[in-house]
Amino acid sequence: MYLHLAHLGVLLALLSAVAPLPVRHVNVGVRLAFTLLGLSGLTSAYAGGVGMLSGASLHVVLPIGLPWLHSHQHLDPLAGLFLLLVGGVSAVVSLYGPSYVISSGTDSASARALAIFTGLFVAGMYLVILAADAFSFMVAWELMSVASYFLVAHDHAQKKNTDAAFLYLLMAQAGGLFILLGFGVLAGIGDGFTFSAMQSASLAPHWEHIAFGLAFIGFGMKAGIVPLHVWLPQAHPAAPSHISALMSGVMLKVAVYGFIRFCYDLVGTLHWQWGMIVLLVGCASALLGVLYALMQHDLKQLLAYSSIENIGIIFMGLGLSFLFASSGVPTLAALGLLAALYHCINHALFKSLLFLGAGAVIQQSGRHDLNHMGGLLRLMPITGGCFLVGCISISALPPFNGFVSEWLIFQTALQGAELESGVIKSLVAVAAAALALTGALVAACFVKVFGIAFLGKARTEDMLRSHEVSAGMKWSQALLALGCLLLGIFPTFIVKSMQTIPIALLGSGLDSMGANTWLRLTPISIRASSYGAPMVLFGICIAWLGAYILLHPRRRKTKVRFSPAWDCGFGPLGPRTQYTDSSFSQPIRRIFRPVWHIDERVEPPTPEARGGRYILHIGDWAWDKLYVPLGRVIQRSAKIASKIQGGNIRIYLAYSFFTIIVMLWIVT
Amino acid sequence: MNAWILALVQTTLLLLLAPLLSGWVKWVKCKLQSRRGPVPWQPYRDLAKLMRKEMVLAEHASPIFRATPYIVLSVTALASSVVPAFAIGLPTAAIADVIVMVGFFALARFFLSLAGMDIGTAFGGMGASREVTISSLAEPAMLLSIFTLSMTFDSTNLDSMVHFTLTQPFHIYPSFIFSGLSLLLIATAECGRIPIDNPATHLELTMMHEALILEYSGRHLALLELASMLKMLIFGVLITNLFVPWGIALAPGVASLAIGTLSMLVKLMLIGVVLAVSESVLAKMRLFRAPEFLSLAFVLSLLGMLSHVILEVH
Amino acid sequence: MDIVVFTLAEQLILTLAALMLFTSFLLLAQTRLLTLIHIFALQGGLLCVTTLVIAFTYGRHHLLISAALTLGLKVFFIPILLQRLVARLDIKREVEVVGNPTLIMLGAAALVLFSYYAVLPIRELSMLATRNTIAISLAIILLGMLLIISRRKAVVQVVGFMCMENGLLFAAVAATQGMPMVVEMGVALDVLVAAILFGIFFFQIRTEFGSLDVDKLNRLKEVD
Amino acid sequence: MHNLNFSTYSALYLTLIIPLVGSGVLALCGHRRIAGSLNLILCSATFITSFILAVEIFYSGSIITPLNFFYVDAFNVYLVLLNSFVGLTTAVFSGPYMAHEQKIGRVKNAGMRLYHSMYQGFLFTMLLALTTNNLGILWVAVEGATLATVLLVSLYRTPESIEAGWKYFILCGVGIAQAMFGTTLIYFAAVQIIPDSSQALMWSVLYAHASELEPTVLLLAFVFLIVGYGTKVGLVPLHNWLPDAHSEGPTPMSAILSGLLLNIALYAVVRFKMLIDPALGTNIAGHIMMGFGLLSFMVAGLLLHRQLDIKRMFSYSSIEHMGLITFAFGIGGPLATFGALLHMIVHSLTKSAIFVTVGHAAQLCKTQSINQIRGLIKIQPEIGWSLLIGTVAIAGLPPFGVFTSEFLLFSATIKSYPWLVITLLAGLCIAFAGLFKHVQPMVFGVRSHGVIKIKANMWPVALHFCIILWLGIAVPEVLAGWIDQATIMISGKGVL
Repeated sequence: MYLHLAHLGVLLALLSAVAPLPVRHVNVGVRLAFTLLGLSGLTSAYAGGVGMLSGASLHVVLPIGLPWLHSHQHLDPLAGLFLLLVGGVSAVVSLYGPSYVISSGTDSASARALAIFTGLFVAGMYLVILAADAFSFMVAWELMSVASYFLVAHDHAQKKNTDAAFLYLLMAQAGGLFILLGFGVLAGIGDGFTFSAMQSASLAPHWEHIAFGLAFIGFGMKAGIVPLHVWLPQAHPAAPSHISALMSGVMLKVAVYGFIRFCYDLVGTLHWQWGMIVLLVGCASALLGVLYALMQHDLKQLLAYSSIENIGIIFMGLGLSFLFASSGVPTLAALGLLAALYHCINHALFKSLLFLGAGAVIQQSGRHDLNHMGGLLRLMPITGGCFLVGCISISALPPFNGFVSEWLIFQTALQGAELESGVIKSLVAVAAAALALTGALVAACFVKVFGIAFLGKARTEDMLRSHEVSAGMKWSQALLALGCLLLGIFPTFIVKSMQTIPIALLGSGLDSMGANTWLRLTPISIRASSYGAPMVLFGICIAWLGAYILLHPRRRKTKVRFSPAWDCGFGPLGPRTQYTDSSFSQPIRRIFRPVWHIDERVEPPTPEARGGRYILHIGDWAWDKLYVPLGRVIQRSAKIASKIQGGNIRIYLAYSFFTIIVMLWIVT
Repeated sequence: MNAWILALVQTTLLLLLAPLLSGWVKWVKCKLQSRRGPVPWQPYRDLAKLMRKEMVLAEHASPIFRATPYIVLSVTALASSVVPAFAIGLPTAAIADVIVMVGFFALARFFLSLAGMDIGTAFGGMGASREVTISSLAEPAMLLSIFTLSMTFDSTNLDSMVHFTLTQPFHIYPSFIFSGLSLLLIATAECGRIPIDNPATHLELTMMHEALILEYSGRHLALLELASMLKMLIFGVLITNLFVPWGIALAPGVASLAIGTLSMLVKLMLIGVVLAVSESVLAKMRLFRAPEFLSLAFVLSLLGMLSHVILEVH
Repeated sequence: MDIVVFTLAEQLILTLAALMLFTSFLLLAQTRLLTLIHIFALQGGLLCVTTLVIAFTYGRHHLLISAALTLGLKVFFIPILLQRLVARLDIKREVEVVGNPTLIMLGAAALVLFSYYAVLPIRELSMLATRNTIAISLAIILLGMLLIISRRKAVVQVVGFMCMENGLLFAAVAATQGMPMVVEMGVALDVLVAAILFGIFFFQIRTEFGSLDVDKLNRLKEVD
Repeated sequence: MHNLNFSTYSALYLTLIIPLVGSGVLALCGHRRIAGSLNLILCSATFITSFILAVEIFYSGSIITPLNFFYVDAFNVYLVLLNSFVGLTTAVFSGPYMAHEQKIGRVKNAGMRLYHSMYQGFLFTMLLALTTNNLGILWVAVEGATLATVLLVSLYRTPESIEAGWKYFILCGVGIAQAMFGTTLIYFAAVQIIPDSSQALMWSVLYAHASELEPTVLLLAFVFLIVGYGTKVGLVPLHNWLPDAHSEGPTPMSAILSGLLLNIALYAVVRFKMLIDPALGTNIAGHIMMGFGLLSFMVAGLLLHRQLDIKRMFSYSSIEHMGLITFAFGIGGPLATFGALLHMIVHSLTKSAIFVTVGHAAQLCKTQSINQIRGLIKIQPEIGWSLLIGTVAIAGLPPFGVFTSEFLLFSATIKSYPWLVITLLAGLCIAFAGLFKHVQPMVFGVRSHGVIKIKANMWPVALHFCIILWLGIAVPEVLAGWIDQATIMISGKGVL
């Protein structure tokens, strides 16, 4: 029943793409499109939630698609969870969208195009999750890519955006072809393109490794793991903010969904080598993602790099789950999978919250660069508050949701002792240490972002004219912030309701979950480890209240005096004496120097810049060492190939002449 | 129900004991340097004085600046309720395991750094930047040492860790020695003691923790001072009870509690002496030599883990 | 190997084939345009005679029509058209220096050998005495291509193209006693239209490029 | 010529006679204003008759006229329908386009007359090539198509167009001559076993006796045929004339050249492959085609990167797609053949739509060079968006039909030659990068100043895109059944 509900959601999303066309007045059209999008989000979220909780797997065959391969659709717990995630976030974004699009003053034609492609983009994501055969999966996958390409190239006035869009679509296409090959390998042997045929096909081990390799590159390119991540930090900032919230928060998760579906469901047997590769690549993505995020001064680019980091964490959880599954400990494999899925939900929530907040800030102040921001908390209190909640959650600090998923991944890693080979055990331990380093660096990064953007004095006048955003934007951020808090406080409820997924995929859930009350999350056993999330919040409130009441008598007696901040007697401190973005990250830049491609120089003083200029550019090694040479190779081979078109007719005739001679010689 | 009361008593007792420990360390350090240092209970007087003094705030301090002292103290108090100081088996122990404790300290540090940057002066920014850098270098080493311990204890809950060493026969584990040393180095870094940061000085270029609470005054400063003292106490208790838990009360009887308290006081005094000696021997390092100090801690914990995997697992 | 005794007709066909091959060689060596056109006309004539001989010996009466067509087109119409064009564009005097004559001759000989080698498997099949003529016709086609490739003048390229058509017709006639009538007519029609188009192109190239040198036609290229 | 019983095969004969007569009529009144609409009427008439013919074939299977002069079966009837449909939509675009060219003086009256008569003549030769049963006539028709378009390529009398015309004429002439020699060899082999020499070149007769023909002669013949007709298909290294011819002629001509003529030449090659496969037993012919196909696919993909002229770029994209289709026919399995046939349809539809849009864009910005065309979406949104959607479609991105056929081709290649898939993957990515690198700055970006909107009728392009989108999402049952009949004929067994 609710599979049809999910299809209704898809239909509504497609309707929201088509609806604004006939409407003459732009604002009405945009509002109509976003309300339809919101409705589609709610229906799909509901259908996904019920699908996940029920634990059953529904299947239906639609008459569209190839004549002999009609498009199969399914809804099982895994698909249900991701449908819930996509639907929920798109519903919240549709609350944020209208006021953002209208007040950012886009002209009618591009506003209509924006609404069309947003609808197609969301519909594409739903269809990817619902698809149950290779063909409809690929059609939906690339519909999602193409629609988001148009969104990234939305304001195509600047060349930077169109270049980003081009790189994005090129890598999405390459990734899509890898995935197609992965499905081809599975279908080739199982000679059936439906997922059920692929599941039943038993592949030879080396074919399984090839299929895994192809799928890992394909889905990894779309998820943005390290060597294949270069498109992400350019594409997400180029798109309008509510779209980059959707792309970063949800589209990357659809790629993770595809990877989980491919490895757990379609291939079936998991090898420990896969676990090691995924774990190590996850570690690399997490570490490099956060280190690069620390060095960015463009707010949205920073958030994009931090998406890479979170995807790395998710892949670490999956890697651990692979390791445990291959060494025959399904309960711990289930724990790893649950930790990764939990982090998917958390990242979807706090990353879209941060992007929406960034969108509000950029729209009001018109500035992308952190060095131009400052003191926004006073001018935009609610956005600031929600942004703070987002920063705390992403830095994995206790009362909020980021901490729970990171804690679960630590618990999975700590159970590494169950693995038999010592080498893997020590590597898992080092990976856990890397995760801790990443967590701390993320906290550093988001202290920097919040401290420079929202606290301190305003660094440019544009900040002073920004004021609080409209109701719709405020409510959507508040909803997401509340979601982050609730997911942080009631982890037991969430983990218990997600149990159906590992049961469906791995055959076993967490056995110790049912024992204790909702007060404590004890994934392995009561004795092993426990995290009483609600009691933590309750304890902090009690202690805060106690301290407050204890000091109350003092408060009445001594009044509070305001005076300028301590300036060592040099005189009034202007906003320029504050720590800027690059100075905040300077210690870490010095310590981890080889990670980046730094060119830092000071230009001698010139008439207009009397004090000289300090120029810092942070390059990405992957881009310089991998992609630029690749581009050069193609250009050179194109130059060689173009020699064939020399222009002289006699040479052309000579080609034809020698072809016939060679062919004759071959044949006889 | 009386277990909850016992937990509350333990927390308040630790709150009261914290200033005494830092006073004791300062007193021992002065004795070593043959100076007539202040009496050990001098911090109590300072806190009382601060409580009474008038509070001065910066002009455009945001609500975060005013809320941070309360948040930092409440989080540290919650952490202290979780640590098994005098007895194990308290209900509060189930709230958090070691990783959540690390999370509490990270939350406190997060807000403190934000408060530092809120004023918009260079000191706050510098303090925040250095604090966050040092802590991010310390965290992997701390976690790896906890990882090594949990491989043997097969749990990360402090109660079950302590219970394990008490019930098992005495056994010298090389991995414990390495991770113990590593935890000591990390504790000095986290609490901002001498080799990394000098708590006594307000010299602009060297202070880290002090730079963050530079703008605080009156009761806010009192709260923050109490919180940092409590944090040092928690680290002291954590290290002693993890490696030398004998004497801690297993069952909540009056006699065992008394022995537990007494043994806790003795152990704290001893670790105070160790800290004082190390502070007077070592000098404060330049900021960019701190990474070497912390990578030493990381190497120690790594050795601990490897020795556990290679030597101790059959 | 014993000399195979041929009937008179077969002897005639074989000698005509040899002569046609010789004319192709002459074309390759010739530098002056007018004589080139005359040799081409000679080759057309030889082809027409061969068709007539085959028509009479094997009683293929529809071949008579194609012989007439060849005579009309290849011997009279096209050579005269080319001569008038050469005269009007007054390029009579131009002498085109052929690349390296000895190299081209050696290449031509090698080509003949190669085409004989390529067509070898077919020889056993056909019982007809004239089965070797396929090798000769393939050689004439390849020599025609070699002529187009090695010379720079547009007129010479046209002659090379027409020489290839001669090779085709010779193959059709000698190897299989002529193709069905409709096909012959079609081929002849195409050759006629091609000749007319050549004339039109000559004027266009002349007016635009100033000379009929084919190497000047190299604006459309990617090598920049 | 006893009774050809005109009534039963009226659809077939009408389809051929209308364009023939049309070309004659238009030769007289081509320069007048009504020529464009007359051309349109003739094309729609041809389309109607070919539609009737298609329906006939669909129900009654293949038909052979008495004296088996014409032979129409499932394989060539859908190409006939495609031919006349694309001819119709291009005629809709050609009328106003050529009127505009005449108004700005690029083409004089004589040129207009030549253009319109040759337009119909070209359609006639292509339809003749498709429907004829006699392989000789097939050669004559393809040669006729070349001759018809040579003068059109050099219509504008610019040095480049004359050079393009000359190269097109010489290269295709030489190539076609080799094809003639191949046909002669086929005829030589056929005469050995088929007593009645007038039937020896009839394809249906040859197909019946295919297994008895002499393999060595056939293989030699196939070599000449693949090189001959390969020149017309534009397979690398014989492709040099294609980019020049397609970019210099008037745009409706390049649309038809790129869309249809390449298909016809490939249709001829496949006809001969159907004769040779049973005789040879092994798949040598397939391997040769796969070799040529892959070479053209890779080289054309690389050449896309260095283009400066928009029409040249899309002609290289035609070479690339033709290489892909040849590769698919080379593999020969049912899945690959079905994919190849579907790809022929979708490629013709997309490419002709793109060329129509490019024609409008070139008229709008008065230049064909990629660097001077900027901000099309801002200037005239319908041209800008259709060019972008066209490029997305031709690049093989899913919602459109090209992806469906590439998906089939991929799955077929994985089954038979798995390691070849890597080259396909690399080729697709390189071609994709090349195409988008040029089109994207043209479509996006700030509008170049001083460009005024032109009256552009984009309905044919929209119609083409709807069909491709429909084929991309759900291949209709009727068409699938149709192509499956053709697949059974070509590769032995069907897919459904």
